[in-house]
Amino acid sequence: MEKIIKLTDLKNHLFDGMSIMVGGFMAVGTPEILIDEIVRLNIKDITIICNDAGFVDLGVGKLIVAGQVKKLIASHIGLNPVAGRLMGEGIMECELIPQGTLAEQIRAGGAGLGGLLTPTGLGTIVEEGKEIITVDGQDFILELPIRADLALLYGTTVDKYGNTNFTKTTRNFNPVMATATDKVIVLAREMVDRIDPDNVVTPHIFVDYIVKEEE
Amino acid sequence: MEKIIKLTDLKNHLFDGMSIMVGGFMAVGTPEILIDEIVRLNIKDITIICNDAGFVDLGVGKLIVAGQVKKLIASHIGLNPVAGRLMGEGIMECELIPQGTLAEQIRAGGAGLGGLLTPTGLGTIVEEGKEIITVDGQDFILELPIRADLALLYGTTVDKYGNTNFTKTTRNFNPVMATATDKVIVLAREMVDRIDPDNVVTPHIFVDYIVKEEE
Amino acid sequence: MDKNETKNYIAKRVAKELRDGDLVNLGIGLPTLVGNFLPKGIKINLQSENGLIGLGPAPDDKTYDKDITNAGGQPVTLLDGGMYFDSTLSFSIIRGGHVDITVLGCLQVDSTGSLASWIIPGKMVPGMGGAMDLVTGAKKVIIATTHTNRGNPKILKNCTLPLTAKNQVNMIITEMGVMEVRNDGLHLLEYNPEYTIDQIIEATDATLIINNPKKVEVED
Amino acid sequence: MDKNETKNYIAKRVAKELRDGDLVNLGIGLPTLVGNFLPKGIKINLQSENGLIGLGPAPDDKTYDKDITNAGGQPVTLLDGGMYFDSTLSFSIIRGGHVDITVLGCLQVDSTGSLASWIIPGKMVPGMGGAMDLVTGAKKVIIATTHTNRGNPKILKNCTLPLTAKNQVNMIITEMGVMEVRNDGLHLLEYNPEYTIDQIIEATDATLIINNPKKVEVED
Repeated sequence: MEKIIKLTDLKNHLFDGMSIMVGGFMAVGTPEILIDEIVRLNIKDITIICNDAGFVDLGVGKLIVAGQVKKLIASHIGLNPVAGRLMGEGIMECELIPQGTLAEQIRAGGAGLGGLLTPTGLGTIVEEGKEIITVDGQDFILELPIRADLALLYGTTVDKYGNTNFTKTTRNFNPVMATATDKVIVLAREMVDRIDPDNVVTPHIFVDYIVKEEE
Repeated sequence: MEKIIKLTDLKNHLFDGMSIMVGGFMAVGTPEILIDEIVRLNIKDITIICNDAGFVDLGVGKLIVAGQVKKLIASHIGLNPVAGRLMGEGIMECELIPQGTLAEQIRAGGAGLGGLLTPTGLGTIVEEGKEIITVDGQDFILELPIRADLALLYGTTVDKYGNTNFTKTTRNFNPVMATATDKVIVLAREMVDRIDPDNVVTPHIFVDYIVKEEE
Repeated sequence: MDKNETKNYIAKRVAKELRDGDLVNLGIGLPTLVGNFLPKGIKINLQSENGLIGLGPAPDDKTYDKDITNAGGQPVTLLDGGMYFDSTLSFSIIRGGHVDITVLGCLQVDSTGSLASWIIPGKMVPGMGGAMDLVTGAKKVIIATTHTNRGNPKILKNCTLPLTAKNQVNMIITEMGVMEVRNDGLHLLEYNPEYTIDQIIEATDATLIINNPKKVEVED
Repeated sequence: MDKNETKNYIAKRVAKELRDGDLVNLGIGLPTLVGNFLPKGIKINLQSENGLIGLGPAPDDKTYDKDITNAGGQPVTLLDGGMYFDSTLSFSIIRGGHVDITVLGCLQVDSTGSLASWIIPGKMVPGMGGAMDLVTGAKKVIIATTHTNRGNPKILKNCTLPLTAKNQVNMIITEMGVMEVRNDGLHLLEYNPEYTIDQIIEATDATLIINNPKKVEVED
């Protein structure tokens, strides 16, 4: 199956009201031109799942500033003042989740787990409305899996099969998000002939489509 | 801190009644000479956590045949007839766990999770005595973390810091076990100057000691 | 059909269930044969739960590598584009629904889609290995098995041995035919014309729902 | 002491808590300075929760790489022996107790070891990022902070802002001294002789248990 598509084909995989996981940490490892295309297409009422709110001009921040995000699920929004304002004004719903819990919830969504028990957030507002489960006398919060319609990732090296690696700190949430959505589209910085089978981070079976950064 | 020790130093990290996780899948990726040393030292009443029971003359099977294993936690024992016999005669306790659940329980032990919810084993004897938790109308088994005193791993390439990689299908349970024990000892097939920081599988912080296979 | 012909017949029919690009996990024994009979133009990705995708044929002297084995511990090879991973990712793939089809053998399978394949109490306790996760997680579970075991039915109303999984089997393929587990019971969709329908019913403990079954078609 | 001297004083005293080989996570701001004052002969491993161990100094023009950042999004470098990993492994390291020491700032911290650092409702809602996991998972949690905020105590009997974590802080280090959270309350272990004990008590809302505190010793 041919996985390589054009940037303009992205529209075939987008719809109003959809949920999208976006790789990256403060926009490091985020597929910027895919975000730009969604801004251009003006897809509405999106639920974004991302480590953070990016910046006003970088990462998922651009979607937030454009008013396209109905709900943001993230661990941190401090570097995008517009996100804070829209949240404060009740225009954008915002669910703040501890970073490690967010990673585990996405992992659970991709790994077929019904949830996980974490001590993180005990005794804080994070535990509100959640089931507390006691194991051997110790309390844990039951956190549930998160999945989405689409994942947009930024791969550094991608082979023709879709095997994908992420260099340095661009890796962050990209690999786990590849496992937890109905569809995965990778923006490839560079297409390569071969990735050493011992070093593949995201196996090709997770990758549905590839957009080349330089067409 | 100098992490390289001699094979004969292994005894300083062993004691009767201890629990040991051993990497490998049907003895592929198992640190054989570390097992041999434990046989030689005749450490007793060990709890072994391993994917399987190995063979009578390979992997953890050698410890089982030598009568040193009090309890085996594994997903499969079919290729070691002695294991089946000792289990049947009540001489060795044996806890059989679905392979994916075993991997997750060890992961939870290393990741500070209080447990995980899996659908695997529902409606089978695996769920006996365990808490069933219903999420959105779907049942899951609550599986608890597993930890051990010591992990014995087989690294293919190890650098002086202890960064460790496992080639091909020798990887299996080795990396996750590195996270879930009080002490980790890696048998190094080869010491290398450097592992590409993008390709390190087990970061050095998990590795306490290194034994070189060829001294 | 002799034993080998029977196995190949079953494997050939199973192979017709595979679609281009599918991620497939084949159990040890009969299911492994399925890989030999892929329909023309169909490329699948074989997973082995010990940690690889891109399972190739058994090695020869030149390609043998003791570090590459399948979940049965046998030496295998890796195809171009394949890769290795650890057990946690392997079972994220399996449990997470990323495996399109798993093909497994059985001791017993029943009309509710429950499967027994890992233990005969007091006799044989090999353990479940990865089977419970595979049967629970794969999108489609196919049991590939001889219809009977020494004349005794393996396809039962209800399994009597300890289960591998409850209500997870989608399809049963034997030398006698193709059966599908549906909400209302076990449907005989196709039959091998070497057998009469009565013979198939006779060899099956489960009640078969039979509604104009087609003849099994496999290439010789 | 001016602002910078105060920060460096605190960072120097925190640095004395680090042991050779420790895995350490330093929060943004003041805690980051701790790396500048490591005792002689001590080598630690700095983790950054966005996915690396072996955090080096800020890059110059030659070593700058836009793909290497810390958890604050700032460019950093990687030391020899360092490596990168994804967010799930990063937080397995953090939550799993593999981080020996985390040093963080605070809005408020209290005598029960509870910490507030991520939200001022209605005013500032940056989010908790990785702080909740760090404070819950690290073996030792040190709060490095100025003793007061514009004259208002930050070390309280009980935090009034929403918590980052309950009962997880082990030590509080300020320009006035070193406090340890124990079961019976907050102990003043060391004090900066530039302040009187009364001044310290005055600047602290929490009740301090004071039993022959030593003088803080840091190198100039």
